[in-house]
Amino acid sequence: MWAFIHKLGSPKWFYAISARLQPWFWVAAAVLIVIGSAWGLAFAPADYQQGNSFRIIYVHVPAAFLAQSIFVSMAVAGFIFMVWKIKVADMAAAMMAPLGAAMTFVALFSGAVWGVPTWGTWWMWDARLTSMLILLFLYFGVIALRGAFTSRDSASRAASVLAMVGVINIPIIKYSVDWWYTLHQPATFSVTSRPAMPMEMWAPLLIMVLGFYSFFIALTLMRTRSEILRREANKRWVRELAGEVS
Amino acid sequence: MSLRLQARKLACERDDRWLFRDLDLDIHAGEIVRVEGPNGSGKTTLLKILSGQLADFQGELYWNDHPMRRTRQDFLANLLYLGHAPGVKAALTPLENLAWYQALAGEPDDEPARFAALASVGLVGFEDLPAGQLSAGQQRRVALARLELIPRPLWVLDEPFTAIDRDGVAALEGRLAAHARRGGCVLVTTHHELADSPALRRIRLGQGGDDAAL
Amino acid sequence: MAFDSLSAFLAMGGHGVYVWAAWGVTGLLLVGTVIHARAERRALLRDLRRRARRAQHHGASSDVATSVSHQEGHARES
Amino acid sequence: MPLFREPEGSAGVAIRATLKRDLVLMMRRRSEVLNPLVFFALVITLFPIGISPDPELLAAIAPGLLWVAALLAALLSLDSLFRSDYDDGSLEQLLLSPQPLPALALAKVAVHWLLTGLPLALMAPLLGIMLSLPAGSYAVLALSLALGSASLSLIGAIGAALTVGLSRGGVLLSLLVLPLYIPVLIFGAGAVQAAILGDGVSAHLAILGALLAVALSLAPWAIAASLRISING
Repeated sequence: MWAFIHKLGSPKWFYAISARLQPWFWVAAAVLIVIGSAWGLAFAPADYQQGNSFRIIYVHVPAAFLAQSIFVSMAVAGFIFMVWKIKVADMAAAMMAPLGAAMTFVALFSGAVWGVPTWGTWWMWDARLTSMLILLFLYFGVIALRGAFTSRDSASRAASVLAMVGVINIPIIKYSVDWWYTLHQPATFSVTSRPAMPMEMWAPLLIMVLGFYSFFIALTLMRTRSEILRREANKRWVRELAGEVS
Repeated sequence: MSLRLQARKLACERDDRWLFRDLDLDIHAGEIVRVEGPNGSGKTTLLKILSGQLADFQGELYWNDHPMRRTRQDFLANLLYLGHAPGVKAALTPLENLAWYQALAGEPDDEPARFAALASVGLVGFEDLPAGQLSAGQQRRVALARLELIPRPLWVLDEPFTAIDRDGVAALEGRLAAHARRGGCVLVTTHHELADSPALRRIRLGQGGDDAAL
Repeated sequence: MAFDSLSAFLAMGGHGVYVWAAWGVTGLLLVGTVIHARAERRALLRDLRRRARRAQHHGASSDVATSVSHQEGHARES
Repeated sequence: MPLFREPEGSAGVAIRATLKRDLVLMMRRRSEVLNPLVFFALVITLFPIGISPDPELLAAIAPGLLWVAALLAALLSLDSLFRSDYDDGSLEQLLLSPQPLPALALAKVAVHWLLTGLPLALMAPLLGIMLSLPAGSYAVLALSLALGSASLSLIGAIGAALTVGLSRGGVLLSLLVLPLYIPVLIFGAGAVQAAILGDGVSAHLAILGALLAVALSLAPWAIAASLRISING
């Protein structure tokens, strides 16, 4: 077990194994997203209340899921880096952050656009949107903190600590925002809390969620491989690799 | 109890450049070890690593033959570190500054000892002035008074002679030698040339500047 | 199929602007991140190749013996 | 002379000395204690000027205004929490003492709260009068601020510790810390709101207390780890 963890932590080994895994995740992401999109956009029945505007759910919910999961992944990677000094974990955390922020933005944007036909306004202080907005600021904080240090080791460790502090706070923030929302807007219709969805509606949603997760894994593998090359550019195996490629 | 600080295969990389590599050190009681090297050769970094402040390095540290990770508390209880910045609060008087250091070190509160320590660095009459009103050299002397006040076997001193006048330099040099004779040990960087003695050893850094991959 | 014609599909029952805006931005961001990741990887590999060529050039012009000892140094490191 | 030392269990002495030292330091730089209070009063003055002097409108937004302004005022003094110790080298001495660093950091945070959060809480009712805050909510305002600002000091100290080594840490500090302040703000302002409406406030105060308990049990370790990172440069 220990040997395995440390082997996984070796950038060279990770570089090799991720090269084999990566294509599968790209294929899975492409297939799932294409099927999910077609099903969600063209085949799923329209919602009896919202009509076709409800089809935004197929990008809004996967993006929102991913936005939260990426932050948790970042914190877990940071923890692994801090405890076992596995640098690949930190590289992955660094590469995830921009995608997480992008997904948070997608969730916010699609939520806001969805608001126009539903609430008749571009922005509503809806509990989910407000939590997403706060999450976006948390992402900005982690990215900015990492960029502010000159020493790479300090940057990595500071970003790890902040991600861990953030991940402890996310449930607290979510809970308090939900509470605040129910207090101020008791009976407003919430776009995503729908009790019973027929199978033709939730199946494409599930496929889209899986597709987004595959996309996240594939992209993170790819960018972590790039980051390995960047940070290990002076190592012998990377130089040899560069020689082979040329 | 003996006194031994060891480093094995110490290596430190900064900005894709090795400051030092494969550095083995063995520092014993009764020694004055002077770390030498040009500017930017990693003297301060080495002292920070050896005093347990920096974690970003490769290699192992041992304190009395135990890995540093496990004896850190014990190590810190035996260490007195003086960095580039004197660590003297400008708004506090020298006496108040020392009182905090005494408590921080776990020593009993002892005002006469603080007066005596300040007297030993030539600060009689300045005990109750805010340290901000003292000169740079005098502030440095307040920091040096800790050497007298807080009995610790291992001294790690980064440029302790900065801003000190000639008499002060001589007194400090004498203090270092006396500490080594008593069985303490001193790790020091300085541009000031220390007088040769059997206790004095030198570590030279900065032949490197090598490419990090080599 | 929930729509009768292509125009009905594009109109989305009058909500076309909103649906397509949300989907479009999402798609653009996904494609954009992939393009960025590919460009990043290509630039890095180009940079590495340049370094490798420079190192070869450097090694060829310098003393053979030192370059051999460098190689050994590498081997011990890894 | 026995030179070799066993670690001594005198953390209490060190904590007391650090408390005393920081209190003395702050009392000698009184302007640093007064600045957040003046800032608080100024911000509260701006709102009636910027919005409207209508007492009813002001009363409606007073709980949130007072809380937000107090939160920003507390944030203002956060950057200096470790900054001067970092600049003059006492921070590295603090880190090298054989005492538990989380406890020493907690002592510093306690002083920050005593001289920032607590005065702000005591001053808030005065400003409440200026905003025609309805009677019956003044005690809750002060109490919720006193309780909440302790959490703010603890959470903020993590950010201050992370940014103390950076030359331009101030703006970044607010970016890191403000999102984490939101739960405290929600329940703090909520408590005052509930008091105005005549609802029970004990639930709000209990949650503020719970937040403080969580912050107290986790933040000192995060602050200590962050200080160790910052001292590395």
